[in-house]
Amino acid sequence: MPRAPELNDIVAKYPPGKPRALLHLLQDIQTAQGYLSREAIGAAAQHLGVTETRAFQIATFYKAFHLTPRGRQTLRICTGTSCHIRGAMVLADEVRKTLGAGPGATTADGAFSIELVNCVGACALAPVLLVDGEMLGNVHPGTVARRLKRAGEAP
Amino acid sequence: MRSPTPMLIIDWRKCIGCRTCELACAMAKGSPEKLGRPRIAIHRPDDAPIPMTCLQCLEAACVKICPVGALSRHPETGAVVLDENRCIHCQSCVAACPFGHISWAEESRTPLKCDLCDGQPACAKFCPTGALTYK
Amino acid sequence: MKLTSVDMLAQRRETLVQRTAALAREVRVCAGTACVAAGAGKLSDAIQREAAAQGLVLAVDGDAADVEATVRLVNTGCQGLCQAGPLVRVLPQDAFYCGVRPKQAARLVSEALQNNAVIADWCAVSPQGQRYATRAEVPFYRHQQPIALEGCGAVAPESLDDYIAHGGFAALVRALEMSPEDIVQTVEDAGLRGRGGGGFSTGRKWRIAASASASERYVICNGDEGDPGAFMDCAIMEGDPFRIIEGMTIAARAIGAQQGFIYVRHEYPKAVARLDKAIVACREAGLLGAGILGAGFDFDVEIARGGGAFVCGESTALMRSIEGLVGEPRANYVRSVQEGLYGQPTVLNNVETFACVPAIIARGAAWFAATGTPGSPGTKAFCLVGKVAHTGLIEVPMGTTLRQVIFDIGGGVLDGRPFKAVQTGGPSGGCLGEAQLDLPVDFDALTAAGSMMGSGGMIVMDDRTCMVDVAHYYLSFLQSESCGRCVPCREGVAQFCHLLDTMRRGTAKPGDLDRAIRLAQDIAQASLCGLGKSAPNPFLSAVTHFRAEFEAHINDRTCSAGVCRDLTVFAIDAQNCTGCGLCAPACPADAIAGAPKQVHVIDAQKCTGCGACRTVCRDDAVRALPRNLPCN
Amino acid sequence: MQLVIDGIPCTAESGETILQVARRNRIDIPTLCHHDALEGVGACRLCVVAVRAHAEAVDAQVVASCMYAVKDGLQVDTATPEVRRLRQTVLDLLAARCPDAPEIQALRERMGGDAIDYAPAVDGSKCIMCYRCVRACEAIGCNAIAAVNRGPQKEIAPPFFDATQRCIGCGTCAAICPTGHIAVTETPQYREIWSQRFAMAQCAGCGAPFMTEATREHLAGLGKLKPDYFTHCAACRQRDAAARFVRVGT
Repeated sequence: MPRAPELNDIVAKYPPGKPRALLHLLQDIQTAQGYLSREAIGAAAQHLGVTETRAFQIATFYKAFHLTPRGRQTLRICTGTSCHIRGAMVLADEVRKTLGAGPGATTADGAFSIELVNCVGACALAPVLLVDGEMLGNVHPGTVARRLKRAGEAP
Repeated sequence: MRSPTPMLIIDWRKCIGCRTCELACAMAKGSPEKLGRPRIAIHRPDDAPIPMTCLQCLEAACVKICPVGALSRHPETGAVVLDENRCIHCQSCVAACPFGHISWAEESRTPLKCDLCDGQPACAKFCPTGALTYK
Repeated sequence: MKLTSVDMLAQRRETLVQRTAALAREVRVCAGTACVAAGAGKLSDAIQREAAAQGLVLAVDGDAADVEATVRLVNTGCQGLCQAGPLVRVLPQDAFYCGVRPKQAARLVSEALQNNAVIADWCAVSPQGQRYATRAEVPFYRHQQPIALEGCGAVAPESLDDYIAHGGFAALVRALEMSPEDIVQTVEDAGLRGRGGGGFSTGRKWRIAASASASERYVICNGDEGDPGAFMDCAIMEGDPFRIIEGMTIAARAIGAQQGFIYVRHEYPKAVARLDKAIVACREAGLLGAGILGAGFDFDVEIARGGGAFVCGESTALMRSIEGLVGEPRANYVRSVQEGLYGQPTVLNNVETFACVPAIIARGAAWFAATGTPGSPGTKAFCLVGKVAHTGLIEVPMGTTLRQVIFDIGGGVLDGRPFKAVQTGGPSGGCLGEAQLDLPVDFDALTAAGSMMGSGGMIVMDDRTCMVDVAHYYLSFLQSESCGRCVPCREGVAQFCHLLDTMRRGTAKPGDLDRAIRLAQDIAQASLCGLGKSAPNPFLSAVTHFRAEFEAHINDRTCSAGVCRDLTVFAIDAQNCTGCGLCAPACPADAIAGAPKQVHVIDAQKCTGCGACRTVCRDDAVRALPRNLPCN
Repeated sequence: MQLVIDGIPCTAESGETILQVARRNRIDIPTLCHHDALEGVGACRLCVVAVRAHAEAVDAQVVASCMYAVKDGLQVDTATPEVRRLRQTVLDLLAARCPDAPEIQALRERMGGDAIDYAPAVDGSKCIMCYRCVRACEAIGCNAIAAVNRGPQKEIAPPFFDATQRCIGCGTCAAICPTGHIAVTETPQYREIWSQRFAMAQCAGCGAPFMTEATREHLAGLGKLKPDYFTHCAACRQRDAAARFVRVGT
């Protein structure tokens, strides 16, 4: 299992017994592993000297964290106000139709995890989709499939 | 060291096992309609009756263990009393008393202990033989 | 190189300015979020390749050291007109080009950079066909006045040298010469009000923190820009990070703090990276850490990353989050400026507020107060977005009217549709209608009108925006962002959302509007924190200005904007339809039939009312009709 | 310092809350999340009152009396029409969330106001999110449960919604819950709480179960007590003590 040493490496970057670092450490773990496993939350809590109860509470309070494994790519549908009034929810429907999975779900083939996110700060390009951080602006329902296909092919 | 406040003194040799103290306590801790649960009990080890109730220990284990400071010593009576509004019902005090003097009332989820009836203990008042005195 | 004295900083600046002056031209490629999405990164690479191919030596970003270089290329932060990216600005001519593609790099290099020419056919054009030879002429920029955004779009965000060359840290030098009391007084005299929402006097806040007795004090920069539809702070953090550090350091000097935190939301990874680099660079240069610029003054800054919780923009929740706790607010009966982070006096201002500070210290209180209105001096940055022709990041003097912002700068409503409303202040603010268009942007004027300044989102809405839907949108946002601690916000907002949803679905009952208004008032009164207290604002303001629309949803079960799906079916206007065929593939319900060049038809039975067809139609041929729900 | 609550002049110490002062003066303010022993959270908002800075002040502010520290000269009204309405709304909202919690329905009837029936929760639990259990668990030193998730999805749970070593099965959370939301199953052999099963310690004297094994270990671990306290139930300990008493006395 390559995961275990990796987890230890991330945890070891933080000085032990410093509870303030919990949010940062969990973010680093998620960046490396894509989600927070029970084992990872436990390791983070133990290292920083906080209870598992609090670590789990933090992991469920902040939306940045995922507690289940993610798809290979993350498709984010921005639901900022600008995107909303320019049709973000229509896009969400179109994504569901195209990929067979809607917000909060991962496609059956594990290619995409789909999420709705609060404003990503690209309001001028609304509505916006993000595929693994690559921003697709001014997406209209007719082109969702094509643009997702192209983004999916990107290395 | 002599306590500055009166104490409930048990002279078990004078106890005849009539259980008046239990009834008096139940009445004092209950209402006219319903008896309360007594904080005193007559035990009969070796057949001799002996009234058992809280000794109001100076170094009380119950006070020490209470996580929220709900048990404290009454400044006037010297009794260890429970602030029911502060009690979180954890039963630590029930566990802590080495003499088993705190019992647990499941129905009200509260620990039961003698509070010396605010300085007028009913048990002593009604004890017919002087086995229980308050002085 | 460590700058151990004020003189060393001055010498450094002198050297840098001389080197920059030796360069003939500067080309600024916008590397803001929107421009990058539009291909600005590829454009910048292409310019560098082309320059190399054409034998032009470029100095890139902060790297001004190459003495051979004659032209400088800067990948800047957001330049503002996001919708038209990638944006390119060439100095000293101040030529301004929109939508420049990588394949145009060769011409840019050969004509604009080698030959000093303005490429006329790339210049922005007015609707009347007039070419704007310089950026200053472009209406979008003409009415603006940048203070907080001064460096954003101008400096190289990752170069401390470039920031210094642009006059960076001159304000800090001034501040080191001043007494802390003088700094506080200057900020107070400038009349700077917090740009994050409430508009509390920054100087007064600093004064309270400075006068509170404590061993430690903190300075926090709130970069948790949670308002959906706002990205001003993001732009500043990405585009001019050193300015924030300078502003915070001045605040620290004023109140006697040794430690600062910048709280940045996790949706802004680039801002985190930029700030991180900037902090490291400042430490290395002796501009952060022990003995800043050789003066007996220590201050350091740490980044705290948010975890995706809007409520963490609330000051007490933000502080808990920095402490590594769940970001739940506490009742605000104790002021966090007195008992804030770790129970110590804490000054918390947002990004834009700190970005104004260096300018105020460098140029004086009177200079700042001369702009804007008496009650709200200075300028305000806004994100002008939504259904507006020119979307982007702007900064205008306080007192500019909404009409000027939307029509003069924004170029009016998108596609020439009728203006309906403008939303300011995000989920805590409100919607204003046509009648409020001449309202000046000013903290007090907006509050009096039932909205608020907020952090600066400005969302323009046209006749195809439904106010019930917008109110529901904000309330459902707040529902999912409520921390869940207190009953009125957790349960009340959810019920409120449900009531608005029934209006959208045509199942609301008469009297529901009054119920919703009462609930709104109760939530505002009884909630624990500012988030809950302001949660009903978007609804209450919408009801004030668009009551008839709510009533139409409840009583007639119609949505005139054609947004509420359960109340709407779409039909094609045969007069306008050109049979272009765009709508049919866009329909998620496969409800549209029609041959090419023939009038298309929507099957009303299949139509889900989503409006995708109307969104894509270029000929204004799709009409929203009431669905005529059966009586319930 | 002096303040006035419902026209009654009251004396208070700095740092006291309005609620403390009011209750000491026998002025009733209803509460749900408040508990005298636990740190205030201001969650239920049932205890709201209207305050004015001084007798002449016109503007009243609504505050949670359980959190608001008294100030000299403060004028408090605990039952203005507005305050009553806000309390009614709080109870209406909780009643919709917890249709099966009789305590809430009873309180709501007691208020006797103009009640509104909001849409009932689909999967209504009896939990009103008062955090009493969480705070009590913290006071005991276990920290086995916390509020997880956020917003309307917030609920009280042990980490990972699963069995945890931190829980000792003491049952305090269930005992302190005002609505009886936390389910406890008791048998002579075990106690089940938060879907976790705990073996009961049997009294060495009478054989009756008297606390969970884990609670026994926890209390011993606190180091405040001798381990041999924990072999017998309270009744048996008292009986044994009586026997010792007799022997010492004779």
